[in-house]
Amino acid sequence: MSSKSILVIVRHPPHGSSWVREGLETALVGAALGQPPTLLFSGDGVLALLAGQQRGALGQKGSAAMLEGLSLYDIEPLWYDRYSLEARGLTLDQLMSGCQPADIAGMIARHDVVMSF
Amino acid sequence: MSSKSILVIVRHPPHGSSWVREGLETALVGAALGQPPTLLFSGDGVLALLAGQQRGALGQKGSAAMLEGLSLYDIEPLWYDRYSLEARGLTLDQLMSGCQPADIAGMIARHDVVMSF
Amino acid sequence: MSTLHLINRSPFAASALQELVSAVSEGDHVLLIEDGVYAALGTAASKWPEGVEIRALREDCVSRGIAPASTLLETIDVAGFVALTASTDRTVSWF
Amino acid sequence: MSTLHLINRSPFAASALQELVSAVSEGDHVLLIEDGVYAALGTAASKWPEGVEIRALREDCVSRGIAPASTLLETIDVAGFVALTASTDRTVSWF
Amino acid sequence: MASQGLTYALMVQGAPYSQQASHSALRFAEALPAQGHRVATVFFYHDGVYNAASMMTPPTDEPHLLERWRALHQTQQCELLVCVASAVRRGLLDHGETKRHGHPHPTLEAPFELTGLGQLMQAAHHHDRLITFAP
Amino acid sequence: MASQGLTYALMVQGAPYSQQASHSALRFAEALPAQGHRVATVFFYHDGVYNAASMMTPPTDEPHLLERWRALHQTQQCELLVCVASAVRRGLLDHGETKRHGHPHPTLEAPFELTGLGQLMQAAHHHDRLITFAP
Repeated sequence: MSSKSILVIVRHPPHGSSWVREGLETALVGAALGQPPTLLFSGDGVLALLAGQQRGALGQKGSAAMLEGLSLYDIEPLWYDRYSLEARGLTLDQLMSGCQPADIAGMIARHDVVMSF
Repeated sequence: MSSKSILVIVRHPPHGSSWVREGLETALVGAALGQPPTLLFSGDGVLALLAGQQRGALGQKGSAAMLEGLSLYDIEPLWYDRYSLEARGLTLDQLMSGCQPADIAGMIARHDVVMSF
Repeated sequence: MSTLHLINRSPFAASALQELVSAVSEGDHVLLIEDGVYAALGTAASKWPEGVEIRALREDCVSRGIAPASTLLETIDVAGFVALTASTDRTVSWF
Repeated sequence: MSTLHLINRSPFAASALQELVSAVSEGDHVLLIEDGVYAALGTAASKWPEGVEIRALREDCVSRGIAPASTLLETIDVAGFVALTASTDRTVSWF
Repeated sequence: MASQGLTYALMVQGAPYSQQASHSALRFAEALPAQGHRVATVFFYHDGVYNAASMMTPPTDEPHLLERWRALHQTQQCELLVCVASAVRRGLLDHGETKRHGHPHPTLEAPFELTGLGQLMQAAHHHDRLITFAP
Repeated sequence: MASQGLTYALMVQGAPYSQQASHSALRFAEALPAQGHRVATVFFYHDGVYNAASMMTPPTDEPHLLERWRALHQTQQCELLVCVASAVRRGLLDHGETKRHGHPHPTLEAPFELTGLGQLMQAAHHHDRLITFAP
């Protein structure tokens, strides 16, 4: 099987819908198959990185807990778009640990396949 | 049965989703029961009023055809929010016939029940 | 006679909040719910018209890591949400 | 090496188009589909970066009453859409 | 004022499990009795009709939305009305529609009922409040 | 270049009848053969899993999405893969899941197949292109 580099972009906020969880599960399955995708948070997706979240109304495993476990599967760092963070008035110290800023255009160009959530 | 005045607000664009059709069907049923609701197009809902539309990919009865038949059921005029129209660079002469500008805040305040689509 | 406006969309991703702002009357109430509570973050603070009360649903703030203490808005719980629907004349949902 | 960006959200209601604009590279292609074609209306014309080709899917323009002739953009049919996915290296969907 | 309890109609337009709308509607409805109110009608429309899927089988550590709706029906004696045109199109058929269209078995069961939009308008007229929970 | 046909994987995330995503995906897939390409895998995720509801019964003057997916499977021999976790939660169960959870009858049938996300990743690696159709 040819091996391709995969980028998973999470662009929706957590809790209000299942997009974040679905993006994270997709990334985890890639890692479990031995090919950890790159995981990037952009737009409202950066809100999934806020520290201090709790289990939400959807009642699903908190996405924050899932995010903290990703490094065990070699999915690290948690890349984020710095302009999306700034536009929301947020700073890196409000995010959970393990986050790093990324250049989104360059990151897209460096991967073979991009999946959006 | 107590009779209330009902306002149906359509805020989504046509063709990409079923919201417009669902809003129109709700208004039609109200009219069939002898109590025609007021019908208001706001936000991207004003795009449903563009002249020259055709049956879309959803393959449903064109919403334009439904709109043109509303006056038969005493649902008239087709009220629209003028600021939404301007924000999209559109003018009244690009809309189908029977459209009139409305003051959305005042219209909400004058109805007992508001349904959004 | 007043209206309760509910908004559940993020102010950063959708224009629903802007549309709502142009549709409120003096004496109306606005309740941010679900992803709408992100409007409680500093940069999202809109220029609200005078005489309109804005609140955020506490449970949806807490799950999202938006501490009520850090917001500029009053937060209320679900009981407060119910009370608002009872004390106003109608509810409009923006999504 | 270039990317095809698909966008299906109205530019008036959602911020997806703005995010897309910040994520394109020179040589990329953008195709407006579904409600994304409303970006072909005059006022929605964004400041596109240099060296990016923007097109709209003709069928979705026609159903919405946006005559291809009246837009500032080139329109293509589904065959052209397929050809774009084949001639670029990857496709990113914005929604 | 409001010394007497109000009756509520809820319109639920969001699909279960992908959107928070169902959860928000249930949370709201379940909080009504404490203030003397009750939900009288829940009307499912748009993708909200999927809330009535009788074989819904969530993981055990997630809320079971179908059971919460059933419990609400029991506790507050509310109607659970599903727009028939939206439901049948999407594959949600009660016993009658199943027979009518020659399918082998129903996918929607009591206390959910397939009804027309007329019932939504009736609910809007009859009850004191209508609250919409959308995706 | 591109003298040889490409194989495509499509990810469909939009619900049928409420969003254009399914229609856009089918329109795209049906246009592939004319240029020598084919769709090899369709993966249904998020509310896209509802495309596989076996009792879908649209009015006769509307497109029957289930039949169009079946026709695509026949014409291009593509897999129609449905995320099992998303489907079972929402009440879409094949014969095996039906038995496992003690339900009376399946609501999802061949050529649709319940599979895990691993199959999505495999499709992304194996095929030449992945195109996402979202709500």
